Amino acid sequence: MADILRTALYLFISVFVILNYGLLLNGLVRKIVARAHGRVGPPIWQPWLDILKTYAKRSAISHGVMFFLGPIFRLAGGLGTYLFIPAIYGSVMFANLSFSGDLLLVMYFIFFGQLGMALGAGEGGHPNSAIAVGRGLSQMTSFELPFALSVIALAIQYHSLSITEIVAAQQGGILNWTIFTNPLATFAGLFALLGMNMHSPFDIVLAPQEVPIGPPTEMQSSFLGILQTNRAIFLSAKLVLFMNLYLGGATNIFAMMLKTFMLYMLSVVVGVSFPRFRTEQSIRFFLGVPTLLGLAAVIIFML
Amino acid sequence: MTKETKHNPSILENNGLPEFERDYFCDARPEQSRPLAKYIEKFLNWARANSLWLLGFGTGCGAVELRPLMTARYDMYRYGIAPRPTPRQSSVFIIGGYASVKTTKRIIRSYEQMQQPKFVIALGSCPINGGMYWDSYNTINRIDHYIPVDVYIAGCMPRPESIIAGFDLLKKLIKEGQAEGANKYIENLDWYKANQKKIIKDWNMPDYNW
Amino acid sequence: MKEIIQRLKQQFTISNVNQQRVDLTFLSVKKEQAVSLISYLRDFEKFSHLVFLTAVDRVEDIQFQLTYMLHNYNTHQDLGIRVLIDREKAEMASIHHLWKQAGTYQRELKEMFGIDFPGSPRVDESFILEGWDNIPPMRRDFDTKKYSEETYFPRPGRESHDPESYMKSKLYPEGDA
Amino acid sequence: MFTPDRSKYPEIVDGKAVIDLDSGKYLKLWQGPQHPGVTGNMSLELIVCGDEVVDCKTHVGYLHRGFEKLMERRKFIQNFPIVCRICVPEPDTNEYLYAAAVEEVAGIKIPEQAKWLRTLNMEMSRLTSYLMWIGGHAGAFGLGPIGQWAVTHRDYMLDLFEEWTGGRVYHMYMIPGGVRNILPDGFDRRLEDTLQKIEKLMSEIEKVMLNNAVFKMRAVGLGIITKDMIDRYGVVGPIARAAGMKRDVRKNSPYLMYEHLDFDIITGTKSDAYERLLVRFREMFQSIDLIRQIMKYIDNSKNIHTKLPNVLHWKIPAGETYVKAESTRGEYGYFVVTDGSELPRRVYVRGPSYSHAVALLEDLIINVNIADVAGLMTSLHTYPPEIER
Repeated sequence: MADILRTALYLFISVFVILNYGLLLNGLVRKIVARAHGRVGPPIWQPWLDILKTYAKRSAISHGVMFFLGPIFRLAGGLGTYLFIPAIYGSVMFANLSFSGDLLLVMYFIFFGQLGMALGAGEGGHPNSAIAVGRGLSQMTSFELPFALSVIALAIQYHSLSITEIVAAQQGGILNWTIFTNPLATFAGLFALLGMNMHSPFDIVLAPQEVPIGPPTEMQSSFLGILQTNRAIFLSAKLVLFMNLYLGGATNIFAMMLKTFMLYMLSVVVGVSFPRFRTEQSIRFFLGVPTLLGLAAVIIFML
Repeated sequence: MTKETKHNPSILENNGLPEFERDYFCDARPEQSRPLAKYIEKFLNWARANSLWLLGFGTGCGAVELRPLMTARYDMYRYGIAPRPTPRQSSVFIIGGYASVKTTKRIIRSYEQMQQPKFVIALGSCPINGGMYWDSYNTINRIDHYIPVDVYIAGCMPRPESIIAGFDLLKKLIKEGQAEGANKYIENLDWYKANQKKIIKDWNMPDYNW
Repeated sequence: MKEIIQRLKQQFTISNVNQQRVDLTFLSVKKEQAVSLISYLRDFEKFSHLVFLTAVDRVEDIQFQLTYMLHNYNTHQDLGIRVLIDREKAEMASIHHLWKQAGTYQRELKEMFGIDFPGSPRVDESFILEGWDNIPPMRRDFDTKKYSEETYFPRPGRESHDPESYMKSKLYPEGDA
Repeated sequence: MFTPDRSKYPEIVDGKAVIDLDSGKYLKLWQGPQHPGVTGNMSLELIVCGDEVVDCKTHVGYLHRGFEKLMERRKFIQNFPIVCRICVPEPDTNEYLYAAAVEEVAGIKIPEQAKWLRTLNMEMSRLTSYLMWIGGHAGAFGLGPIGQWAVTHRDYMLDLFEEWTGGRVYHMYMIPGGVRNILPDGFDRRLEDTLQKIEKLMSEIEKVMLNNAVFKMRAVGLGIITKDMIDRYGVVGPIARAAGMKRDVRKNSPYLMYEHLDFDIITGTKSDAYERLLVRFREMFQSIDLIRQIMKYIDNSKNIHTKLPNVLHWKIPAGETYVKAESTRGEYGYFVVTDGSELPRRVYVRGPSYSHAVALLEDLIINVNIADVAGLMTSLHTYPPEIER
């Protein structure tokens, strides 16, 4: 019993930290993007205010049961992704619920939230959300391919499907990181990360000039608040996962912050400097070089 | 869009809608929302005042000064103001200058779709008294007869600095708890509706857009 | 330009030729001949660009004056063709088959002046106004100030003065301005 | 002759496509008026099949103020402050054309120096308007930073306008009979500084936008306007020039002082969205060059205004005229009819967007991906207030 309580407490702390870290990352990035625009940008605590404000709305309109469930599925997806990733290697508190086959479960959870959101957004009835959901799902399917190939290559390389073991195998010096031992798989994975983070040129789901912010068009008040919460958790969860897989994990919280921040900056820098792809261009992109890189990585380690 | 479960004795008639469409829309009257306990409400008002999302709807020529406001020269993001493309999520509606009848219809629809609390800033002299187009057959003279307005910013065009000053005033009003335009609208719904229906001749939308 | 007018005079009855500028000429033509004149100008005289089509309400003659402005890109000449039509039964042959954008102009004229162009695409759909139930607003007998005051709740306190007498009384109380 | 490829339709009856919305194959999508991807306040009623647009109707009129009616009940001089409100990003074209039309009917000659100042004003406003446009165009393809940079630099130009004319957005500078004031001291130096800033910005835009592979993937081949469409749809301005037509009012029928300036008509060949951007981009450089040329002729000691009769009861003899000028979107014109009274009989404003945004856009948009609708619209540089006025 005490074990369970302790685990629950640890999980709670872990989620709380990662939520705030996600929001901080968000605020930081807004500031950095603003500098690229030549602006000062919003204060760094703006994401907290935004989230508080959306929860504090006095009215909320629902369009049906699925509309309720959409954001909840999304949050479940985000939480699920995070809870099965060991955030900090060797830390009991941030080990979360990691177990031997967690990599597969995490990959499933990355998908899960999107699907839930698709149902919720569809119930909203706004045609733009429907279009954006279609775009999102097709793009996701396409970046899932290089990502899956990259993960398969990693699984072959490390003979494991446990994130903890993959991180453990990368310890002992910078040259043990996957980015140096298996650069092909790493680059395939990083391309997929660009797609997952949905910054330009892969921001076809939220594309404000095309389908004004897409799936959450009808979401308001606490529905949007849940989505914002999820965005912070899911973002950091993805970054932590990629850090674990490719950058050797982290042994303390500062290393984690540094590495995830660098990973996120990759998306941000690419996002600031490129316009948006069309849907089919994006799909074609993922099925091109990144997939070939992934395939090559798998084949090399098969041999 | 499904029906709300709440039932109110006075039901909106929705008689502008064709028969088969009435089912799609909620016909309950909107209700005023109550502020929470004093200190909680104060805290939330502080959050609301510092995170103003404005609806990206350039209704008139005032929208041209929102562009400099959003960009590096004046940078409204510094003050927690950000544009939002959908009325569902935004909390500030900027009436950008004159509103023609056709636009007024969209303004009303968008305004009603915004969630409470919601605030309105009217830019320029045209929404105040018609401004330059006071004798035009197609622009309304006073926007406060159709939707409640919290802050007016006079001028043609108001400079970005004065828009920022207007936002400051709005923030002050919100923090003091005086920006209750949404409740005022619901309280005087019949008066507003009568005014709106007087100018919008082909009323083919529900009486209140949930 | 003179030669073109000469050639036109052989085929059409044109009147009131007025050369406003070196590159701008106006002429009047009968309603029945207008469309064939415009087609001729477009196809044989290289007036290939329809600049605009608009109407002037000549309410005192109970007539509308339509003006078709054509432009020749080779000689850079503008040619305005005035057509007078009856105001009571305002109707004119459409030229949407010559230029695509003519349909838009005709839609606007139908709405703002009440001039009908049978056969023009979407001519009966409202173009600018929505749910307008008064007389077409651009007609001279429509009083926009009166309409605005009756409809749009003018804010009390606005005074309007005749600028001449007001300035005289304010600025030059004794002298003559 | 161009006819859009409507082969995706089930059937076409009398030139109109029969679209059964209940079949579930098509979706009706309203783009605007409250939509960030629409220029100004207008809306497109799109019918989409999958990701492609199969039919489109443009709806305008959200900004209709009835200018033409209002002008009929204002005196000639009273009209002068309202004409500039017709087009917000580029009000000076309206001011000039109204003043020029009134001057022509009234038979007033304006001093040469006033003409130079007007020319300077027109070129500066062209540059200002293009800066705003290039920001919007980049934004439509999701390239945010360009919008931020360009609009900021537009603001530097607005500062100059404010210093010169007293107005930031609406300058109300060119009154009938001349212009209102001379250039302030040191204006030429500050103008040159700003022009250099803008030139630097342009070289950055060239790197980030024009040479950007993803941008090229989107814009090349988008919305091709063939040569035979140009006359049929009444296409003017940079769009026509991008199709290789030498059509520029400044050169073809010179007004103001353009015949004394040295410039060429910039044309393109491919006539797609990218080519149109390129043409406008080169015209921005041309505009900077023209401003520098004009500054050589400015002499603040000369007379800038003709003496007018008392404008409050200024009766202008009966007549009619059409004057035109090249705006950033093409030929802009004013058709003024007077009847000998103190009020104009009819003022008609011919905005270039009129034909671009309705007839041309409705046909050009067929078979375009929904993602490209915003980019196509901005590439036509439509501006709604001059459509509905």
